[in-house]
Amino acid sequence: MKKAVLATAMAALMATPAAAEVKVGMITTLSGGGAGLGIDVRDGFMLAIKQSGRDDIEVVIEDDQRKPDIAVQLADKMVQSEKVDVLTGIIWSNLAMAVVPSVTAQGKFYLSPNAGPSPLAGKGCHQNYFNVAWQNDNLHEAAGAYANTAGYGNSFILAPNYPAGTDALTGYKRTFEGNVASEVYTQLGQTDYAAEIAQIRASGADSVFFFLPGGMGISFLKQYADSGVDLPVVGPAFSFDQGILQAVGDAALGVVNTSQWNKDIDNPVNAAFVEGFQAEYGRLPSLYASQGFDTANLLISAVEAADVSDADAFREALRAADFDSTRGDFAFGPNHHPIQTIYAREVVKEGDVFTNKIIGTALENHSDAYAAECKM
Amino acid sequence: MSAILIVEQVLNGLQFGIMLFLMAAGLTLIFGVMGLINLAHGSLYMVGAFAAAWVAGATGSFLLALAAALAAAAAAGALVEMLVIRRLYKAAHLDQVLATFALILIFSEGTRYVFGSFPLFLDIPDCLSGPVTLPGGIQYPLYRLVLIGAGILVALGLWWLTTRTRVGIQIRAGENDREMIAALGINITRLYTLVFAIGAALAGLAGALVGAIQSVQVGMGEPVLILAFVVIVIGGIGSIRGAFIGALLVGLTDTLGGIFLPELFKLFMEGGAATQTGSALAAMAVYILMGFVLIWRPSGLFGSRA
Amino acid sequence: MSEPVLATHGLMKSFGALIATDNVSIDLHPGEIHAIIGPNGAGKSTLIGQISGSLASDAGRIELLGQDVTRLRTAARAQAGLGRTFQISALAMEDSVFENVLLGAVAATSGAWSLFMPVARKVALTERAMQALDRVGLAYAKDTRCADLSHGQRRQLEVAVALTLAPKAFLMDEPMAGLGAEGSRNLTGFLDGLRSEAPILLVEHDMDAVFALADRISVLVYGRVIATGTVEDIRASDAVREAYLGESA
Amino acid sequence: MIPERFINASVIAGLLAVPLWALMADEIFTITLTTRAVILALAAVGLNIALGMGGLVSFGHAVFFGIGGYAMGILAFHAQTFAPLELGPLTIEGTKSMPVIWLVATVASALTALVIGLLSLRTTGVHFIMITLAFGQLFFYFTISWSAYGGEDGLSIYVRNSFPDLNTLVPIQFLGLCFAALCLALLLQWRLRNSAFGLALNAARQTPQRVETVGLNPMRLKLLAFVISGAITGLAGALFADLNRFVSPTMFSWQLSGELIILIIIGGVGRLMGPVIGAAIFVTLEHWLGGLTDFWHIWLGVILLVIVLFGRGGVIGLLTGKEGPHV
Repeated sequence: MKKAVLATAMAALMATPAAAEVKVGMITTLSGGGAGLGIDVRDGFMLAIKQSGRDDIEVVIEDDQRKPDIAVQLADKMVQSEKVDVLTGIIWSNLAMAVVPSVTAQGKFYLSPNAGPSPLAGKGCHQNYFNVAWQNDNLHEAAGAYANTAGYGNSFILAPNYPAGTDALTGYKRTFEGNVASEVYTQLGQTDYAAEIAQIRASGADSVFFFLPGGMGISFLKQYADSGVDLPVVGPAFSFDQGILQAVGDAALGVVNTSQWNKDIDNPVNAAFVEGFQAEYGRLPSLYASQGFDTANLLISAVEAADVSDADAFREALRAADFDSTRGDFAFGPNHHPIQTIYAREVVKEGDVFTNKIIGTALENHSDAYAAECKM
Repeated sequence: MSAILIVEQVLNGLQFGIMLFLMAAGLTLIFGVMGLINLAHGSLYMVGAFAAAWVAGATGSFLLALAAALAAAAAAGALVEMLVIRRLYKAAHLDQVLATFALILIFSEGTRYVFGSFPLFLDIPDCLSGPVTLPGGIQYPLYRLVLIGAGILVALGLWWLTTRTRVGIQIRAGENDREMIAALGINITRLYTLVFAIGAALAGLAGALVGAIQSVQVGMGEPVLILAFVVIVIGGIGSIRGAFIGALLVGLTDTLGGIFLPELFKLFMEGGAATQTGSALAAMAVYILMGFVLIWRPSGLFGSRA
Repeated sequence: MSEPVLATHGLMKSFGALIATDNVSIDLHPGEIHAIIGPNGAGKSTLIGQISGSLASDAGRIELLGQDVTRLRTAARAQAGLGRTFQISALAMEDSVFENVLLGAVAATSGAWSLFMPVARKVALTERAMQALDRVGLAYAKDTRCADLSHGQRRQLEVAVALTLAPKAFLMDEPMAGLGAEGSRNLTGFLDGLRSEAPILLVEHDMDAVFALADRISVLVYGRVIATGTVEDIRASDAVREAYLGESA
Repeated sequence: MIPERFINASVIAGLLAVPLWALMADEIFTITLTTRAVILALAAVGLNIALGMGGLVSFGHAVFFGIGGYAMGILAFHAQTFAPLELGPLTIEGTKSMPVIWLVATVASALTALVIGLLSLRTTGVHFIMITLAFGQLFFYFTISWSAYGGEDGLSIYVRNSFPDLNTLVPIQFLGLCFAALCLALLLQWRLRNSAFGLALNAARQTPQRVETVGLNPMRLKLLAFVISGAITGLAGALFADLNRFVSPTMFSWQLSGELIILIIIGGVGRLMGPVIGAAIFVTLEHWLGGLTDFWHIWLGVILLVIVLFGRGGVIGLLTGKEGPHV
């Protein structure tokens, strides 16, 4: 009945399958709007488990439908019934805020493959919480840094009116040294940006920064491209990811976006990941898939180094982050969030497929603004 | 804030309103003639957008895509009417709400099953892309002007259909007296299917037209649906004229509210907080408008019955 | 003559260009049955609506027991002592006969209006309700669902609900409609006795019943009262004859 | 056909038996699921008073659910951050005490219901459905941008609130509390139905003009029903927030209003146990279907359609062979 998947690559070869030593509960979004992200994280994660050939990691996967109350309920189930050791998988910050504090308080480990809300990086940090992707502000800070190097001096910035949107604009302003022409909050789920584009046209800005995840970004880019406004646009990777880029089409070509990963990062792990992912699932991997993949590899490295029943040792093993990431070197900061390089990418067309190409480095070995507030 | 910007924003509001009208017209027609609340109307909008995106992807022709959207939405509408909706005409509003809510679930997840979880691509045809310069030096996207024009054409067509054609006379007769048109020997079952299909086709058309400048994705219909309900409640349920006026009101309120409320709050609040508060209030503006209209006229601006 | 229990003074109501009631002044005295007759479309239903309070009047005044009730809502007029029956039964169809009369008893009895008390256990209320059913001869059907009643039984129930209110004046909208000969005769007998309790303003099509019961008759044509008088006066009136012969031919 | 009384008794027995079994079998999660069903049932019992008894098809009952939730969220948030709530000159200390939170949730929801009811009850039929929906959207968008309490992210309460002499963190004890609340609400509804008020409200749903002509104001009856209804749903919201130790704007979403209606229709409109049966079935379906396929919404949709088209009167109507009240 449950979508339990047993990593069984080796199991078939053994006479008696060893009992799983580590049980992982993955709560992610697999149905409804936004399911694409959850599916990518799951597929990336499971690919790493499969490639490792281990049979001692059991993964229980459940669909949160992007509803916080369902996510909490699933977390209860994972802890109470499935008795998992480690939880992971959540895509959205609001779901993470609902689940993470309570599971870490119950002594479970949580590895975040995507969401990195600021409270969990700062005052609300926890020794059992590890973020493998980024703190939410990171990519926006990188966008601000890129805007500096690109010589922009006056930005029009916009984001939806919700916490992640506020964080995005704050993040951009934190690193951007120029002037902010105007700061606009749009409605969450808004699909028509004609009004905002008209404001951009009238603003006298020399560049546009936007954070509009999912369908909002698609709508914005298509309408922006058609509006005749030709100011350069910068944004975080979320609106330019492999999954949705095809739906934006030509409108995205040439747009610079910031990301800690791209498929052309040159290291053997990444090459193997990109190739393996395409072979396994028949599509190009996304940012989210890479994060799922790295999360699984971090877990595997810890399982190799320590027994999960020894929480302190296991935590140390996680903190060491002794694994090869698709991003190259990987290290955690004091608040268990990555210290990493964030790149500027440009949207290009390879044959019929829209994808990204790295054009430079936006921020080197970047941590986050909240680490100092974290007392572990 | 310059006059040009204001004119441009008014145009934006009109365009949004006219697209809402395409949705609201079908809803109000279906309610007026059959007395049915159709929550699944947003799903037909989605069906139109997906059909258009799929056909445009396969053939590269935007006109074919539009035709496909009309055909697919009308066919889906007719099919749903014959299988499900038909049994609901005499049912209580409560049953209608529930059954059409169920249809939303089936349509949304069914579409996801067929097309996957990622948005589809649909673009503006080349000949309509890019901005044009209007008198007064206003740069405005051509496609949006075309949308306004297309919407007005559809409104005129609907007006012609309901007042000047045989079918229209039957439809209006149906609104007034169901027994009467049955007595006149008109096949009421077929008339109802036809009306439902027309409403669905309008929704599908709106979905395809808007899909070209937005994201074609599962769940795209519900936000529009709720706004379309606001429109017909403001306009008076059953009245096409009311739907038109209501749609423009809602379109303008939503667009202009989003622009001017934050500016307004900046007069007496600090910048960031003002933008946030203003935007929050703008998001609620159309619902507040609806509340006021209903308090003033409980059956809407042009509504005859409660 | 005694003070009228119910009186209207110059009531007017128009719907657009159509004048439904035009300067209607009628009164109802203790102990009498005052019948309103008139051809279809004469404005009888409008008049009932105006008196009961479901329709607002454009002009004119309504008095009940000397109190001006023109601006009161339906519920307030009922509390002031007006007991109305409907032409098309307005009963709670899903409920039993008993529950329908109980509603009247509950509404009429101040003090019984408590939220949480199980109403079926209040003896005073149930007795009052049963008495009303007894009087119209419907006690045998007290547990029948209203929707299962015959047309005649529904008319009886309408009257029973009005009885529970112990009103000061009855306002009855075609109580005989569709009753059949025997039903009509029974109800006629019953109303005959009821007038001593409270006077009845009776709108009725059944001329036999009207002529048998009415102390006075007013004839309404095109919204105007063209004649008021005793049965004999009305029979003899040329105006009435003219209005009716044209209509009933 | 089965008498309704027997069904009611079986439902209560079932609600007691499932967690007892779960306790024996150490299936703690089943207790959590049962708690979820019990709380949803409580919310729907509230709605059932407006919808089943008063005929008020409210498509915005999530408003009260959400207000209950935020009453809990805000009070507990201020208690957990030790920062009192400043309301102009008024300073309110946060609290982690369930009885206080419940009281605030109930009163706040009742007051909101009073205001919404006064405005909405001017309309009937579709307009009523739509204006209640609009109120729901109003609150939804408001909380999304209400950054003081987390906006769209919502508020996490790290430890469940407390109840005198109980350890609410133990799933079975918290379930006991919710179960008691549900039983009280059911008792209240049962008393209401047999009271003078219930009799008049029931008549007002079917024939308002009759109620008027016996001297009662149907609008006032419906308003009172709406307020009681909102208060109960608000209490359920506070419990739901405590179950999840989390509140967010999704508690105000129109889908949630729709789900509450669904619960009632599955079980049987206007029936005492309708919402309870509906919630039990809904939560079971959600879990069982959700486990079978990612596309379980399709099947949920089909099941709902079948219930509407062929199963008038819901499960109770089917079992008793009697149609329930018409709304």
